[in-house]
Amino acid sequence: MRKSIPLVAVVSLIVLWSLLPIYWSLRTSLLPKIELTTTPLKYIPMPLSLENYQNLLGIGTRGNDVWIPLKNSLINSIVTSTGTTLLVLLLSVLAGYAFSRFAFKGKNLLLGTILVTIALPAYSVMIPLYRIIIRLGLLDTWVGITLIFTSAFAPLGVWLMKVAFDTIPIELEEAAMVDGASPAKTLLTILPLVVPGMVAVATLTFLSAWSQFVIPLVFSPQNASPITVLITQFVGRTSIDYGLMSAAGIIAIIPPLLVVMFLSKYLVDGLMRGAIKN
Amino acid sequence: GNNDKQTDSPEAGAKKFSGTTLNVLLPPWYEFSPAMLDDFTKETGIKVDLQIMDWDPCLDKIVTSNAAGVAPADVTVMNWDWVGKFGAAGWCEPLNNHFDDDFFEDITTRSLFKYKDQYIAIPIYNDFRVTYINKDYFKKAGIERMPTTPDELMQDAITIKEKGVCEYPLLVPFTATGATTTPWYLLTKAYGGELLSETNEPLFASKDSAGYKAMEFLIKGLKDYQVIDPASIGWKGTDVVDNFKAGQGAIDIAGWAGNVSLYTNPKESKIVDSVQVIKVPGQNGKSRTYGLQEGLSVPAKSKNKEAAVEFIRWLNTPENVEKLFIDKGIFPNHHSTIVKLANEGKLPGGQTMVEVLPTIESLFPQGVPEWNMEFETETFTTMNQMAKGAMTLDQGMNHLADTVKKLNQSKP
Amino acid sequence: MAARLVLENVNKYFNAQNPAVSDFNLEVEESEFLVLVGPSGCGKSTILRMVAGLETVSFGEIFIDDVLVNDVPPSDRDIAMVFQNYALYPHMSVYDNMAFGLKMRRTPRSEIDGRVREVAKILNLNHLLKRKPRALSGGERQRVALGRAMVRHPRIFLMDEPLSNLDAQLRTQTRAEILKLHHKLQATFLYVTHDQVEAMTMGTRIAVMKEGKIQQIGSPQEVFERPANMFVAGFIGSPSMNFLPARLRSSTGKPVLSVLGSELEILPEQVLPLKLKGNGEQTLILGVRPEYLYPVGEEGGIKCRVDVVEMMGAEMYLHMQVGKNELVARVKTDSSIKPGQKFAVQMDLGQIHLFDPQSGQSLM
Amino acid sequence: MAARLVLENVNKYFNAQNPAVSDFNLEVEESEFLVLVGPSGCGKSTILRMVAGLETVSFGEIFIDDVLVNDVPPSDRDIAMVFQNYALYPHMSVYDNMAFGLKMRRTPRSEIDGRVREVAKILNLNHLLKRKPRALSGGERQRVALGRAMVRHPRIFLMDEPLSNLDAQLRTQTRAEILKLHHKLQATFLYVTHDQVEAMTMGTRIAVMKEGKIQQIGSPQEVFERPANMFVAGFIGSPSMNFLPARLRSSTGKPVLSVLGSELEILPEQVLPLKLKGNGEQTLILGVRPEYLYPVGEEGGIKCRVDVVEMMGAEMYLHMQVGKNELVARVKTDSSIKPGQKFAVQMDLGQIHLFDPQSGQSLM
Amino acid sequence: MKINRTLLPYILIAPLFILLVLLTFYPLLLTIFNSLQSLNLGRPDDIRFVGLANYIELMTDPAVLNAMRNSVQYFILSVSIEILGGIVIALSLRNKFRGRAIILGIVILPWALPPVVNSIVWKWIYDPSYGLLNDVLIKLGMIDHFHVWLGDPHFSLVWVALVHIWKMMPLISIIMLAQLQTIPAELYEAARIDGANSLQSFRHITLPLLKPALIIALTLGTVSAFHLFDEVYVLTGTSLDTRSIMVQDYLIAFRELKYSMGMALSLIITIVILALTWFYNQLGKEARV
Ligand SMILES: Nc1ncnc2c1ncn2[C@@H]1O[C@H](COP(=O)(O)OP(=O)(O)OP(=O)(O)O)[C@@H](O)[C@H]1O
Ligand SMILES: Nc1ncnc2c1ncn2[C@@H]1O[C@H](COP(=O)(O)OP(=O)(O)OP(=O)(O)O)[C@@H](O)[C@H]1O
Ligand SMILES: [Mg+2]
Ligand SMILES: [Mg+2]
Repeated sequence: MRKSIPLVAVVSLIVLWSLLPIYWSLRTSLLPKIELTTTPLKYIPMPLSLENYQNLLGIGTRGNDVWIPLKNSLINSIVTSTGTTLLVLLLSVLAGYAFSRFAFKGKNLLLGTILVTIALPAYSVMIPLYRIIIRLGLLDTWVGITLIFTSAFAPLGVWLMKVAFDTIPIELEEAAMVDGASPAKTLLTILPLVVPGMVAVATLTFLSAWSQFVIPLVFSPQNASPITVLITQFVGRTSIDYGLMSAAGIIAIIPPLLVVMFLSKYLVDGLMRGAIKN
Repeated sequence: GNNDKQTDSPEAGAKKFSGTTLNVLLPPWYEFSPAMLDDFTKETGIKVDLQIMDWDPCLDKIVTSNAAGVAPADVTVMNWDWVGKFGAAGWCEPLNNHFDDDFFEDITTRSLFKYKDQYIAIPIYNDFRVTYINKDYFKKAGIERMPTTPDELMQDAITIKEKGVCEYPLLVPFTATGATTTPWYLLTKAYGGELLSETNEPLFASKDSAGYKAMEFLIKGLKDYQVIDPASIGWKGTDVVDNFKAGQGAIDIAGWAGNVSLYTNPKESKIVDSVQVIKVPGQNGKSRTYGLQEGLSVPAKSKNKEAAVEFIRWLNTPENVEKLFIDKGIFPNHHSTIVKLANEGKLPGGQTMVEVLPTIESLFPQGVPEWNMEFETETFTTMNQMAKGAMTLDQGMNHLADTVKKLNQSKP
Repeated sequence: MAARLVLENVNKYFNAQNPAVSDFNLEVEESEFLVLVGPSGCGKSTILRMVAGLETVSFGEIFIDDVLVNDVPPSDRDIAMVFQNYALYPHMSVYDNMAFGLKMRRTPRSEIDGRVREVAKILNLNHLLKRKPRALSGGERQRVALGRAMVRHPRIFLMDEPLSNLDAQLRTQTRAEILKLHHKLQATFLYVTHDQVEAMTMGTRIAVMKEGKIQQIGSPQEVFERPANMFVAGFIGSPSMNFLPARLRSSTGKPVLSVLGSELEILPEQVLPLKLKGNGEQTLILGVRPEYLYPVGEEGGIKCRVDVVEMMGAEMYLHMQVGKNELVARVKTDSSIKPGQKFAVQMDLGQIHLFDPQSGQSLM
Repeated sequence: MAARLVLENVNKYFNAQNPAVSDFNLEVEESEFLVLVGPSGCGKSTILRMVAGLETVSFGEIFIDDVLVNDVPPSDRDIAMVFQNYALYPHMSVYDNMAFGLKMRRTPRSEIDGRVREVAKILNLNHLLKRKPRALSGGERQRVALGRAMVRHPRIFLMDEPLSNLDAQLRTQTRAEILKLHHKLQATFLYVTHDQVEAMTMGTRIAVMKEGKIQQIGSPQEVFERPANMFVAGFIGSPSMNFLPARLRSSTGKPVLSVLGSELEILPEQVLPLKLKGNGEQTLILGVRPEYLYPVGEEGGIKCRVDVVEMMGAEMYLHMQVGKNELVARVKTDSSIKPGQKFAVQMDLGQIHLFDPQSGQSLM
Repeated sequence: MKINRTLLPYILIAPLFILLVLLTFYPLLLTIFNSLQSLNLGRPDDIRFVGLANYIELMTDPAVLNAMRNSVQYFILSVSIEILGGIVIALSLRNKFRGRAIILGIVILPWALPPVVNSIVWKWIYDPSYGLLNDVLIKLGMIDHFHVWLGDPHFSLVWVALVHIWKMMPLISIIMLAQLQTIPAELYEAARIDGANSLQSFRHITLPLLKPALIIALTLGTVSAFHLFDEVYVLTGTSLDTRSIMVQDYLIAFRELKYSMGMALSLIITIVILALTWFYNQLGKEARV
């Protein structure tokens, strides 16, 4: 209990650090445009203006102009991010397990090759990749963008899963094998133990996919274009609609926030350890 | 579902293009209303798929696609300063064959998109610069007469500052982004000179050149007279607009012509009643300005060139040109339309705009150098350095001159 | 249902220098209950793990029912195993831990439930079925580990010290249950223990190991009564057998052992199997278990001084000093015996062992 | 250096219904070696963990040297502990595992080295010092866990079944080393074991627990000879004490026990302490240890039939049937006794126990 | 035990590997090949094989060297702060307390913010006239006049780095947190008995067992620092003081259209990152768990 005072302080600091910029953005989205450039600064959005949100949600002066593309791009973002997350989870659990638990020829080379791709800048493969995606007929499709994201994020996932499997005592798998579990069943049996690792992979992947900009910009410019790309379109030639962009940004972080809050329960409920008492 | 609608259409063209979908890639300020596009579909049977992207991404997309040998869209935006590069790369369909001479005749700014005798784009946005002033501040500082030369303008700014009317009267951006170059380019013209010679040699190196004086104007304004906000080091073009409309400055020296409507919109602006548009003050009172035209081009790899041409043609009908101006503030290129609008008093800024229009020049009368994009990047980066004090005026100008020389060497 | 298990020349090297198991030969007959004993680190668990297929065999061959299984994965060997460190699934309840092996084998649900509950009852786990292993005491965990094996009906059971964390009562009870299971299923058991009682009462045969090698295999009574060498003699039985230097003379026809100054006449039959070098004197090691030493008052035996008295309840261990040698005797509790006391000790001459002082091999 | 440890009314609730420990009172004197025994799951580890400060005390108070330590963190209690599940640091070598506690206390390097090597030698770990725990056998791990405590010189040692995975020889040897350590440091020991021998030989006192409560505390011999109730009587001693229904009559002045049809005359002194209800007949439970049952040929005692014979080497356990009751006798090995045989059994009347059939409390 | 069933591991890796071959390795090979040519997107017909000429030219280009220097500064700044902050965050969130899931969600939020929005958020913080930072610092009396944070030639890089750190820290924290969960509580118990205080437990138990995650976090921090683009480009454009190596690469490949040169530079960046991460792994091997 005595420890909780510094802990509360640190946690508050962390929350402040994470939240303050976002709060500021929320403030920006809730102020009438003209109030953004008045001094003294308004720390609280008064007068409150819901105009940006009304416009975004199709109940404002701009009708459905913004709402329809917003809705579509949100759907695109959700579909591609979720798809990527599931695919990355699948691939990285399988490969991570293989790299952690099996001895096989070329293992280090294979692992090295896969991990090296983490260091590649997106630009370095963009143009050849563009040709490939077009040849596959996947340009501007959910499948195309999901596959590209997957190829970009799975290597990190593999690494995280390998490390997660490495920390599980081998005895548990041994027990499963002796009990007659097939390799697939064995993997399934210990899977609950790597849930924190999987949640980390899922969170990382979902959020990375969610905030991608350059790749979807080039590879899914329109039909499959995500919210990140849409937001840039609120930039005008002579003025940037900061309020609208901020509001869209706030809306854009709601789905990932929900995902993270849902997943975080599993991230912190480690099964390997009991609670540490103070 | 599409076919049903199109059979309803009485137009002849509907048959030829029926079922065609036209991809159009444009920056946000061209976000045509669905109703307008529906009209086009009704007329021609062509369905328009409009992709809107911010300016930089737009360029990235166009470059990536073209480099990959794929059309980024069937119609794309084209900037005046990409002409050299895109023309050389052969990424654009020459449009001469698709439009007759009469068509070009009416477009005053057509030559900006000419590459080796071929029109590789049709102008759409006739962007040029004017000067906006906040006449209340001028009045408060006791200045009655509007400035007509750059030096007068500077003097007025100093007076306004000294009188305590406004801390930083002169608004210019100094970030390392595109908009930063505009005031220098414009002032170079205003000082009666050019940036580059016929052979693309730098003309701004010597201290008495227009280019040098223009830069001196800006840097001294910032450093010596302190009439420019030091914050402008972080300003982009839009920040200048935002500050001006918030009443945070007295002079928007290189303002978009289209901003009149913005500055006079009470929902956006605090200076509705005090803003005034004037011609860009020029040496000896001779105002000059240059156009930053945007056009529409058809990528060479497009598979729907006919339909694309049809779309461009449709946008250039007099009704639509006028409509684009009224709805979206896209300043027309068509001489006939400008005259018509001026006559009907629909041109904001009224008389001034009409007077300015004939003075619009090309920044590079000799044609846009192929390396213009590099030069522009180097220019705004250097201006940003000078503004921050990381380079002196002379160092900066010499560096820019050297850059041009180097670029000339490397690109035969 | 049972299987014959054969290990032929099995070796296991974890590192190049010291094999954990070397040249290990063992035949476990169908339905046999073979107990593996040996000091800590001698390779017992390693043997079990190799039989289970969890550890590769460095050299040698393992056969189950005459099929070479070196490359058969554990899941296909039809064995159940109790791990020394339990290896419970931390995320599963006790019930699920126990049911797991049956589920893997697609046993019908109702049967799983029946068997798990039955075994849980036997092991006194029924009130814990819903708990996670984390919330169990050490002994409870061990019982779950045991239960996980006991619900299954495999051809071979491998058990690695399955009762080490249980108290005496529970251990006796569970021992009986394991034997019952063995009787019922007639499966083959390979059972590691360090508990004398378990080893003696459960095994049809005992294999005594040392440093990765087998020292002796035989029925419990055989190993106890006729240890092959000093190591086995010392290892089996607690307290350990007493070893004393002795000289054997048989010149007069009657063999006489001289031990610590006493002369003991032994029966000629006892030295009959001895390959005596010549018929002169011979140096030997005499072994006698603490149970077969009796204090006999002041005189008439080996004279000792009581050093330490360990009270064990109904009996006690006397640690006695004879010159530089120590002798331990296990006797009924007699509160009159005190440390420091001196008296003579006799040994049951029918229960002595003679060993070669060099090789340590039994001479009988 | 030693400390007095007092637990006052200590309770531990993991869940609201069943306390793991309840109303636990214990005083461990300075330099005492107190052994805690009890069936699996009775709360022994929980007690140790509360004393160590690893588990919060639900109610009650723990004092070390009269200082209330309920809220003192473990690192400030100056204790060393051997965990039942070892809790070795997987990333440290054996050496580092053992040295860690000393390092944390800023012991000079050379001293650390000396102590670690000394203890490693005692525990036969010296060849393993560079290994990681993962590469150790079960018993080796346990010895490392023990060594980690033994290198330290704290005021209190807590040991939770520290020898359970060792073979008999090593156990005897290590037991002696722990006692030596106790003697040398004069620290206070709280020692959990399920091993009869350890409990009897090591403890200055034994505390017998059941379901979180203390049943009896006393010297080993006391607990063995005068168990407070049937539970203690049955728990201490292996094989377990035999319990038989009996009737006591003392009308004639001479108390007579009738057990299973036999009439046994006992000394009046034995029933003197009994609070006999009236002087009529009384139903009792008679307890007698297997060691005090003797087969006496065909007649002259309780008539039994041998059911099972367990050979233990030098002795054997006879499981016998008397009507519906079972009797176990522990006798010297006699190969003539076979299952199915019938004979009479006598008991040492000086070694019987009488219990109240309702409360189970000893009546003596 | 390592199972040596020959085919299974390959089967497990195959799906991922096929995907990578198609979408990463094959394009990468083309890129490597292109980097040895003189491909200029503006003049697609003029392609020659030039060997390492692009690489050599890049290594001597002052603009590239300047950008590389900036990127190294970003790298040092952000990796050190991210790792430290990540550990602090992970440690403070490892224990149960009420509302932890919500706080975890909040902590991760910055990373969910689309890059464009992120830079807008910070524009309104750094803004010289209407920014939060100036206002707060003035109110706290820590500065006496408004600063142009992003216009300062010496410190603008730090401010940009801060934005990047803000966005990256959640990722690092999550990785650490996931690893922390796998450390058995009993080890801490043993350490406390052994007399270790919190700091010593951290040093001797947490840190060594956190190492795999630490290496991943270091690697990711390094990769993202060298890949830094959006924050720089949106906040300060191409300014020399903050221009990162990726911005330089972008300018070369997509503005000057010197494609081969751009690809060569992106490969150089890759190699630098790989060299650093190789170094981390060597460090990590010293004391493998
Ligand atoms: N974390 C926990 N949560 C719930 N119940 C627990 C927990 N830990 C222990 N218990 C229960 O508390 C009781 C006492 O446990 P403890 O570990 O003290 O037993 P023990 O006497 O050490 O037994 P053993 O000899 O088997 O180790 C047991 O019934 C056990 O199931
Ligand atoms: N993974 C390993 N790497 C290296 N050596 C090992 C490994 N596992 C075990 N050993 C060594 O092999 C020997 C035999 O170990 P094993 O576990 O079979 O012993 P054991 O007979 O089961 O002992 P115990 O009774 O202590 O459990 C020991 O000396 C041990 O240190
Ligand atoms: Mg073992
Ligand atoms: Mg316990």
